[in-house]
Amino acid sequence: MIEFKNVSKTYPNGTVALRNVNLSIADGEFVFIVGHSGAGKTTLTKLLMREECITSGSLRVNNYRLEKIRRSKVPYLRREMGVVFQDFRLFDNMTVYENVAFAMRVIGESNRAINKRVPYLLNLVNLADKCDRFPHELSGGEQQRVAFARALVNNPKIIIADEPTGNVDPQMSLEIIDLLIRINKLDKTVIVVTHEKSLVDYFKKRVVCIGDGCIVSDKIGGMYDAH
Amino acid sequence: MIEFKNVSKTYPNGTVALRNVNLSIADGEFVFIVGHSGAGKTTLTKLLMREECITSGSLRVNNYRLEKIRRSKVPYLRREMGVVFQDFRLFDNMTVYENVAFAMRVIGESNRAINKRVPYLLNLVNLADKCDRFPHELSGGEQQRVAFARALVNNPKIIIADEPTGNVDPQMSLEIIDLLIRINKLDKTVIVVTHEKSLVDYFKKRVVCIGDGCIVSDKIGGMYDAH
Amino acid sequence: MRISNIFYFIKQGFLGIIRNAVMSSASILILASSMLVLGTFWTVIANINSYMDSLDELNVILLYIAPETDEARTEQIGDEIRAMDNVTNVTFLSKEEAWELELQKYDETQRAIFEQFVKLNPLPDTYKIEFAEIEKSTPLLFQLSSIEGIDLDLKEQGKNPKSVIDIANKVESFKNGISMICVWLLIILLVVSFFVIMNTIRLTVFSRKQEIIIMRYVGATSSFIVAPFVVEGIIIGVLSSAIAYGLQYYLYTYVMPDMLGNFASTGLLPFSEFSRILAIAFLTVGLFAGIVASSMSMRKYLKA
Amino acid sequence: MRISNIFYFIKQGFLGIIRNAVMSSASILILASSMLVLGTFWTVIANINSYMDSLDELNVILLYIAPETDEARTEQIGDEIRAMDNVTNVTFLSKEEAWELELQKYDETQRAIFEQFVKLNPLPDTYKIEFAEIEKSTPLLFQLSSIEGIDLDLKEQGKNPKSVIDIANKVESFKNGISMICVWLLIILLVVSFFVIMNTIRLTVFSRKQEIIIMRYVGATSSFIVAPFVVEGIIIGVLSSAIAYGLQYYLYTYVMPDMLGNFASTGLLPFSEFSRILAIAFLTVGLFAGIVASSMSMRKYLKA
Ligand SMILES: Nc1ncnc2c1ncn2[C@@H]1O[C@H](COP(=O)(O)OP(=O)(O)OP(=O)(O)O)[C@@H](O)[C@H]1O
Ligand SMILES: Nc1ncnc2c1ncn2[C@@H]1O[C@H](COP(=O)(O)OP(=O)(O)OP(=O)(O)O)[C@@H](O)[C@H]1O
Ligand SMILES: [Mg+2]
Ligand SMILES: [Mg+2]
Repeated sequence: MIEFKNVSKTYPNGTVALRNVNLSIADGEFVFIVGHSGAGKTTLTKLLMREECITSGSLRVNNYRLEKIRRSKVPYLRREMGVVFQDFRLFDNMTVYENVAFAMRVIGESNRAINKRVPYLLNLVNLADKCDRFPHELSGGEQQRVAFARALVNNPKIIIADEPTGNVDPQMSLEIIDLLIRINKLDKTVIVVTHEKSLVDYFKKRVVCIGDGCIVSDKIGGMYDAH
Repeated sequence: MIEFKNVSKTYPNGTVALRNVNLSIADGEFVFIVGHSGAGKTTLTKLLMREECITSGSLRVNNYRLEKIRRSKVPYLRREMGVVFQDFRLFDNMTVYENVAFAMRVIGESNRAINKRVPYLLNLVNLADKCDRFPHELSGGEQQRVAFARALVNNPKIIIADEPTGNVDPQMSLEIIDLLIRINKLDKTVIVVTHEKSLVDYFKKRVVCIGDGCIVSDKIGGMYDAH
Repeated sequence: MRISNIFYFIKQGFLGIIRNAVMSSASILILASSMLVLGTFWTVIANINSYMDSLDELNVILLYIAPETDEARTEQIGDEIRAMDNVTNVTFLSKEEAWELELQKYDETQRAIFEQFVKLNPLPDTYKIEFAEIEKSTPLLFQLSSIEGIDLDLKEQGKNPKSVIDIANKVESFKNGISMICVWLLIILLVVSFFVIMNTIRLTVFSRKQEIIIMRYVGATSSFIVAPFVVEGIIIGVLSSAIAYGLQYYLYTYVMPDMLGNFASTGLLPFSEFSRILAIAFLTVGLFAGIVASSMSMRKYLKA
Repeated sequence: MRISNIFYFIKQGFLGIIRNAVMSSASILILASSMLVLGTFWTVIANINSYMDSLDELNVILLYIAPETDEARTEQIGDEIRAMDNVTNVTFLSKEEAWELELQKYDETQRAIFEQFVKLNPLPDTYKIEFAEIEKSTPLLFQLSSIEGIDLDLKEQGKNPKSVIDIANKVESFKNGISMICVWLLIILLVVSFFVIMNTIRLTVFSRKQEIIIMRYVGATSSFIVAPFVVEGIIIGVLSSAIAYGLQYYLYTYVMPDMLGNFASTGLLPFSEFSRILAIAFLTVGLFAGIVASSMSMRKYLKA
């Protein structure tokens, strides 16, 4: 359950990235977020994981009210969601395997559970043979897939993917979104920020379009440039 | 004039990223390079700018023979080309304006020339109003466009763009490729690495497809998955 | 906190050191250097102090009894002296004992030459007076001069204790000055070292702030983030102390004696005198720096 | 190299400092601390040395002429002494002059008391003998004892120069030891400081290696990349020296006298004695560290 009520976000330098956003996403929904470059899509995801604080309005994620969450609670909020960052944010000094394992380690999983689940996910994103590499030894698409595996590893209730297909080939893109749709069927909320018109058009899911910080359209089974 | 002759590249960890690549690109050509994730596309561009050395074979770029270029000559080789990196590689501690200006500064341009040309390019990529921002204050697509402006600023003979549209919306993608085509008409060589099927299909240029380190197809007016 | 986590933290700490080799080794070397300077200082001060103690025989005046003084009066003089302020010990030396004591100051050959010139025992009965505070020696000297029955022919007697005291006074004030300087230099060094160490570790943490911030983004609690850094801090601290200790031992045992040349021939204190205190001090500095400094300098990145 | 480039480098150097505020200020502070320690050391050593020089009056023996010796013989004795090895200066003091000299050692009140006990001038004619090397004082002493016509009643005379020399010997060896220790500590400190500084600057450069590598990728030549760092190095060097100098002045003028208490009352050297040498030394260290260290530690990133 995600609920934006009149949310605005102004960055310290004065940029208004979001203004008066009202948006509610039910548990188990699948939502594409589209919009031109600089529209505020990434900002929206940053607010959800409280990387940035909202400037006004109120924002609820599951049972957390983000306008007044205590700092010590933030890690637990973040554990409810798996995020694929637009800039990947991998640990440069950990191998692929460790990058993924770390997310499990953080929530206190046992070594046994980690050793079982991490290889499974690396397999899923086709990186099993590269598990001992460091991020700088990977291609762009491979790094993105590591980020993807890390986001999924803890089986979070909400999955947020910021351009998860920006650096992979069309075939892989389809597979990744397909995977997300399968995950969505397990009653997880999935939010995908993307520019790939073809994907959005193809899957006919709910599409929220942001333009200059405002929601300009919100349609189920929408098309990329339906507005 | 770019000429790969039997070029192979093996990374120190043993990964063979390219094997026996033969490819020649004439001055003024426009080439799309496509291929699955991890195929070796970025490696190819890294060899061109000698970020990595070739393991065997011979590689010529204009008048430089890259298998035996002296280290002190490398900067001059790099000035012959403008590169948009897949991971942007902006200076974190310089503003947008300075990031672009720096590339001119490096080749010894005067302040006057810099003050004239940089705003022109920032305008071209629609970032004139954000010229005083630092990279971390930009959206992903905006950062990519800064990298794009920096690659073009010195009016290089060869332009290499690794996923220049990976983080921008379809409209902006079209515009960027359009711009590259216009630049190509001024007799510049343009090499674009991309995953965007629709773009490749639309522009009907030469398409080189790499698969697992080998060139698997090379067709003029090709389509993304023509092989 | 689970057992598996603890093992993980330890492993992570070691990995952190290895993977950030440049930063870690710089920190270790800077830490060890600082300790080494402190340690060298410490040993030098200890040696100076011990040497100074050997100068203590300056606090002695020899008082000669006039030949015509009888035994009763001589004893009475002893009591008078004992009653004086600042006097700690008074010993009576017969003519013979005094001469013996005097001769003992010379080595064999010197003594032979000396005795050749001085055929007869030229010394009278003597009181050897030890006193506590050199600062108050001048009043004592005049009090002594006023005693009746001592060799009143003060021309040399007066000269003798006076000049000794003169020098003793100088040495004493010099000794105090040196100790004071040493202690203060040690304090300054300590402060500066801590400062350098804190800054070094701050740099180390700073160079990894990206890592710390990403940890927060994947839902790590603060304590989870800090733990491996603390382990790293402990490792760095222990390694630096070990290096510093080893170098200190080498320096003190093999290098210092050569450096000091002449002075050292009077004998440096054995290293074992310092081994325990240095080990404890180095470990304390190392662990404090490693743990406290690293967790303190992380704090600001934990806010993200 | 164009003029516009030079301005650009200078501007870039300043911007670099401001934008990497954490690293720059850490470097500056560490540099300044190291200099401060060196400076403090330097001033302390200089003071100790100057103080030691005031102990030099130990190199003096007073030789009393026997009352029965006539003037001709007295003069002859003077010549004999002058001819001796190690003797640098011989002054004849008449009974009266010797007494005057003796009395001068006491202050007004002491003198009054002293004169009360010693009614007559008790001193004979005297030779004041200054000599160079305290190490060779014992042979000299015995040579002197063998002269005919001196107050052969050696009982006190012998005692007197001997004991002075005894102490003087000690003080001299102590003085040499201290100087030696100081010089070596200074050298160790210098080495350690350079080491710390190099490492700090290496860390600074390391934290910006990404920036350096990207510069290479956009076609910058090595000298173009190094120039702004050199400017930064110069700025860091100059700032640290200025800070160190200011602190040193404050420390020396206001803090040290309090710290040293008693010892300082004998008078510290004025700060102006050091001002020039310290300024030069600090600037040298600062510039060397800033320029050489930063360009050296960059070298390896210039290979990309
Ligand atoms: N840290 C920041 N400080 C200031 N302004 C920022 C910051 N981050 C983003 N912005 C600005 O806020 C606006 C929205 O940014 P956001 O990253 O949300 O865009 P986006 O929709 O994700 O774009 P893209 O598709 O290019 O990634 C942009 O104009 C951007 O310049
Ligand atoms: N520095 C490196 N060290 C070792 N292996 C590397 C390194 N860089 C790339 N590789 C490997 O070389 C292969 C080719 O990588 P490259 O980056 O050229 O792929 P790419 O075609 O650009 O893929 P993408 O579309 O995902 O960016 C990949 O398997 C990658 O894992
Ligand atoms: Mg974005
Ligand atoms: Mg690539």
